[in-house]
Amino acid sequence: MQTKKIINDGGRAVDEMLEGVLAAHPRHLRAVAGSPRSIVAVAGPRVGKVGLVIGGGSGHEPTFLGFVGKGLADAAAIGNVFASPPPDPILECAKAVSGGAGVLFMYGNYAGDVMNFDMAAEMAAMDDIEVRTVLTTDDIASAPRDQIEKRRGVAGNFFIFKAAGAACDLLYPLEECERIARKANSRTYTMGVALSPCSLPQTRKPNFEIGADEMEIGMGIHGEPGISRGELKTADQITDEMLDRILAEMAPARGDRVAVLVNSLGSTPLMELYIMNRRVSQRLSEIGVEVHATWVGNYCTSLEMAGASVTLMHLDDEMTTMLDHPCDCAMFRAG
Amino acid sequence: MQTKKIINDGGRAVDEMLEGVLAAHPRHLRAVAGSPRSIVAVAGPRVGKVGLVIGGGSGHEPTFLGFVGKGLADAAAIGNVFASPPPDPILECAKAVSGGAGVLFMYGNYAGDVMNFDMAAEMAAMDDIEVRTVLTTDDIASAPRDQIEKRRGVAGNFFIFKAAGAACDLLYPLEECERIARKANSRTYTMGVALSPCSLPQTRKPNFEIGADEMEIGMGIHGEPGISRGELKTADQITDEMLDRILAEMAPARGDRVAVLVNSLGSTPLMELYIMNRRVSQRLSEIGVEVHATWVGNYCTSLEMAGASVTLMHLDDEMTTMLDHPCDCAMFRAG
Amino acid sequence: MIDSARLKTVFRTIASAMDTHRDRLCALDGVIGDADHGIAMTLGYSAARDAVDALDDTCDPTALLNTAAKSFLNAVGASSGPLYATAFMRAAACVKGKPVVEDADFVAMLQAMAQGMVDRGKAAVGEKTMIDAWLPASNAARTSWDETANLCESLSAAVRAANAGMEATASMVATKGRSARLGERSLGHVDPGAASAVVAIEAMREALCC
Amino acid sequence: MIDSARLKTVFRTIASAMDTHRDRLCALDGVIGDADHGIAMTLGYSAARDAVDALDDTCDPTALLNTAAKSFLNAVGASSGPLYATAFMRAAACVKGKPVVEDADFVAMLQAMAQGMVDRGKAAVGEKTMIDAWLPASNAARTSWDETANLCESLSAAVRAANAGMEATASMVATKGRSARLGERSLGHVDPGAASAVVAIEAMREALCC
Ligand SMILES: Nc1ncnc2c1ncn2[C@@H]1O[C@H](COP(=O)(O)OP(=O)(O)O)[C@@H](O)[C@H]1O
Ligand SMILES: Nc1ncnc2c1ncn2[C@@H]1O[C@H](COP(=O)(O)OP(=O)(O)O)[C@@H](O)[C@H]1O
Ligand SMILES: [Mg+2]
Ligand SMILES: [Mg+2]
Ligand SMILES: [Mg+2]
Ligand SMILES: [Mg+2]
Repeated sequence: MQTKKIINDGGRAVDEMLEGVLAAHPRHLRAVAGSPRSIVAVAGPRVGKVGLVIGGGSGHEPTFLGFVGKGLADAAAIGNVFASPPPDPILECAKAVSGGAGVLFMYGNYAGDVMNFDMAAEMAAMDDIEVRTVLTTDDIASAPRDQIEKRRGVAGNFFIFKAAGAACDLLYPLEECERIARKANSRTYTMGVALSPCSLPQTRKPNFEIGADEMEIGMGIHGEPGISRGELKTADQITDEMLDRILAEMAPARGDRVAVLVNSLGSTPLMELYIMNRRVSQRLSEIGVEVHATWVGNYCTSLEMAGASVTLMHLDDEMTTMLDHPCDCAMFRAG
Repeated sequence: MQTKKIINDGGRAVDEMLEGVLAAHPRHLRAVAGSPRSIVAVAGPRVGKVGLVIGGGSGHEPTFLGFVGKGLADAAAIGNVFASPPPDPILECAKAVSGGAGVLFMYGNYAGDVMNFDMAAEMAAMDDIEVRTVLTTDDIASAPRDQIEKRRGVAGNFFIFKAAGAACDLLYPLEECERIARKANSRTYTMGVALSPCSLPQTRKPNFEIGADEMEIGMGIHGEPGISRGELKTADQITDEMLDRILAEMAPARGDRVAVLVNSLGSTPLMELYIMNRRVSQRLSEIGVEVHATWVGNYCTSLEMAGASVTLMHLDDEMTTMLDHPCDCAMFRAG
Repeated sequence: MIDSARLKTVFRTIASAMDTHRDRLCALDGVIGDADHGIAMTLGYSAARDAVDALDDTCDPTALLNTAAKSFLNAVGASSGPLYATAFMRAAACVKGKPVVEDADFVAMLQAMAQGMVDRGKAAVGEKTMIDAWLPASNAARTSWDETANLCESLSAAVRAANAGMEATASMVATKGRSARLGERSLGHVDPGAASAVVAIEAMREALCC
Repeated sequence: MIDSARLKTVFRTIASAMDTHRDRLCALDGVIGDADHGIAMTLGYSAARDAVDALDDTCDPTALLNTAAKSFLNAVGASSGPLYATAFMRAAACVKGKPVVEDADFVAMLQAMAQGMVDRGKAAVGEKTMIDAWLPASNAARTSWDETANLCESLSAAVRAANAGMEATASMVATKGRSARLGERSLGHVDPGAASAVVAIEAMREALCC
């Protein structure tokens, strides 16, 4: 039996989605002529500004394309569902947003993305576009601390892209943008939990099996298995388990400030996310950590997967400025 | 077997959600002292302004409380899941937002809400607060055209509240606010389709049964049965079926303008919504109707139900001004 | 004669009966409504029970019933909240000034309750609501009382009438409440509010006669 | 001797074999990855098939293989895209200037393909990737060719080695690709990329020898 989806043709789902996105957001987004998988901000790129190109597989909406706009990313290269885009649309993004000050590539740390973005970076270099790359690795469940370079990028992308996008918008030079992007990544910590699978539009089969009373801790945003599977716990227990790990790594001091993201993987509703946020806020206030800002909702999804993640960004003055910097994107606004 | 939810205690889910909401949005929302189910905009109410009180059952987030803020609703009274709030929290909202210019009650047309809001209106009158009531009835699937007063209010709430909220924010007198609210309601048309049930936190049982290849057309946002059940169709067929009915009622002329909302009932992801929006935009452009603005996402949900709705608001200059009016709410911004 | 202590027992018995039937009532509501009627009724009656239990036994029936009304309403909202709250307030008004509820008063209270629900919800018999159980039940209690002057006989008559009324809702097309939009599709299904009315009235008889 | 017409047949045969195995490859990827490997491989090979089919039969093998590389990559992205695209480009370079692919060239091409994948993905044998099938397969083809100078013998040897390599991945802990984060939990499961390598190499033999 196939899973239920409101689609036409699984193989055309990504392209039809993009048509629907462009129809909905003509004041924010356009496709590069001849390259429909290269989505550019109408108002983002400008001369002398570092161009920020993000991207990755589809199925994580509003990540990536929803974060394209003035003050955040200048372009997103769009892959098939859960598949890195090939080098061509990435290169077209780079060309479209290059304002002479260099281009920053940012994406989650996955083998496929690394290979495709690296190929695109080499091609861009041949076109005399200087490209720097910053991989996001915020998923603390995906590798131990001493192998941070192996970690995946997940919902924390949102904070990391936001910080880098602000730096680019402030016309910082490429080195500074890169530094801020790396710093943002190093201060961002995510843990997730999955309750039920999603299914790819082409196969319409659940992408993993999970017991009716089980949850998977640390599952990736493509349904990659996590660190352990166990009985479904209460919201407070789940949130505590996430926070225990996040806070152990972040090690905030009393009086430190953080930004909070409680993110749905797809079908977990706001009611559950806010119940989790209640616990996040209780725990942080217990240890004297101040919440500077909180975002709750669907920010980085896995199609219709059930589950949620908690991300904390450890702020300092610079990161606070970057997060507070205004942006106006198709699917997100700040400031 | 219980459905999977990230909650603590089903009976406390709404109150815990509200704690999490207030923790996340301290700059936008506060609860009335002593009345935790009465949520008020920090910046909305002011002297001489008609106070807009919306409300209804929980489980539809971001409707209702997410639309509380400067420029939209001044307060929301929060009921149990899928249950109207009782008169007390509604009355407390009315008192908190009354600035001497009267109070407008707006909510979906459900027997329970009508009884509770009417009782609250009577109590407010005893406190010398003039209350007017406008029910939303945008769900064209819920009763035939000649019984419009029987129709339910669903996702179109978003447009209708937005228009009324703008009128209130512009300091229009109560009669004008009421007129604009009624006009907005009369120009807003919604059709929905459900693919799978949700479950109440207290019972954690699916609230209806539906075949693995079926969809229900016209289902309400509380899982109330719709007008017919049939085989799951393609995105284009589903969208066409909705639009055929909506356009037949709205009867737009060539050159008319509309606002579009493609709304997820909960677990239907953005990819599917945008595929639907592609078809909406194609159909409208075929008949020469201009899309003034489009919103796509989770605006009026039924917990984790799968399904979607399409809403069109038939614009004129006045309605356009009201929709474009800026607002700054906990879970929504415009302008 | 029913004093406030016995009235508390009535609420306790109804609350526990609703608990027992919660999931069945939700399931009935799932078919033609929004699947929460069992929750509303258990919430409402347990709130009422807790609120009246907290009162002193010397408190008069009017105060007790008004307390029940207020606590039921505030716990529930929904449709059942205003309907039952209005019913309890009318029952309270009906025994105003009396230190205890006489058996005859209890029968009058039942009628006042049903009338309160009609006034609040504007439903008539035949619209597939709790009215289809409550109105015939309270009328049957009255008829039986006029013949027998026996409360338990009257309550038994009420239970029979409520059951018959509830069963009759299965062949009605809903025209009030959430299921009114279903039209013909509501046929064949019992109304959840009528079903919970039977539970409530049966529990009254149990509390007062068993 | 393999001219461009026969090379097209090779792509056609692989594409149809991938179609047959699509759901199995997705299921394998679902266990230790993201459940899309069958999709990537069918997309990639059908795009390559369509692109080379659209070329004239007089087009030289290098141009044909470069076309396959580009179309595979652009249809797929993911991990498989760059890996197979690099493999095809190396195969193309390997026969540069030749009007047709001699049997000996085909064996050399297999080795160039495997080396291209290693260069692109930086994986060594034992890291639970498609390399564990491709590298032993291409080496086995070389050894067999040196002994027999028979392409079909060589391809059979490649198929056997690919199968053995694929099976060996079940007892490896992944250290490259998406499943690398699984650690011990990847044990006991065959790598989907190694499984699709077997499908591809078997289809080559079928196209050229059956
Ligand atoms: N106007 C009305 N008059 C009398 N009873 C009504 C009316 N509307 C609804 N009801 C009753 O309320 C019941 C549903 O109650 P409940 O599920 O608690 O409320 P809601 O419909 O708000 O979810 C229906 O089964 C019906 O018996
Ligand atoms: N660095 C690498 N070198 C060689 N093969 C790799 C590498 N990374 C991944 N693979 C192969 O790719 C396969 C997965 O491909 P695919 O599912 O198409 O891509 P993705 O992981 O992007 O979803 C793995 O099973 C593995 O064989
Ligand atoms: Mg993939
Ligand atoms: Mg309800
Ligand atoms: Mg109900
Ligand atoms: Mg994969």
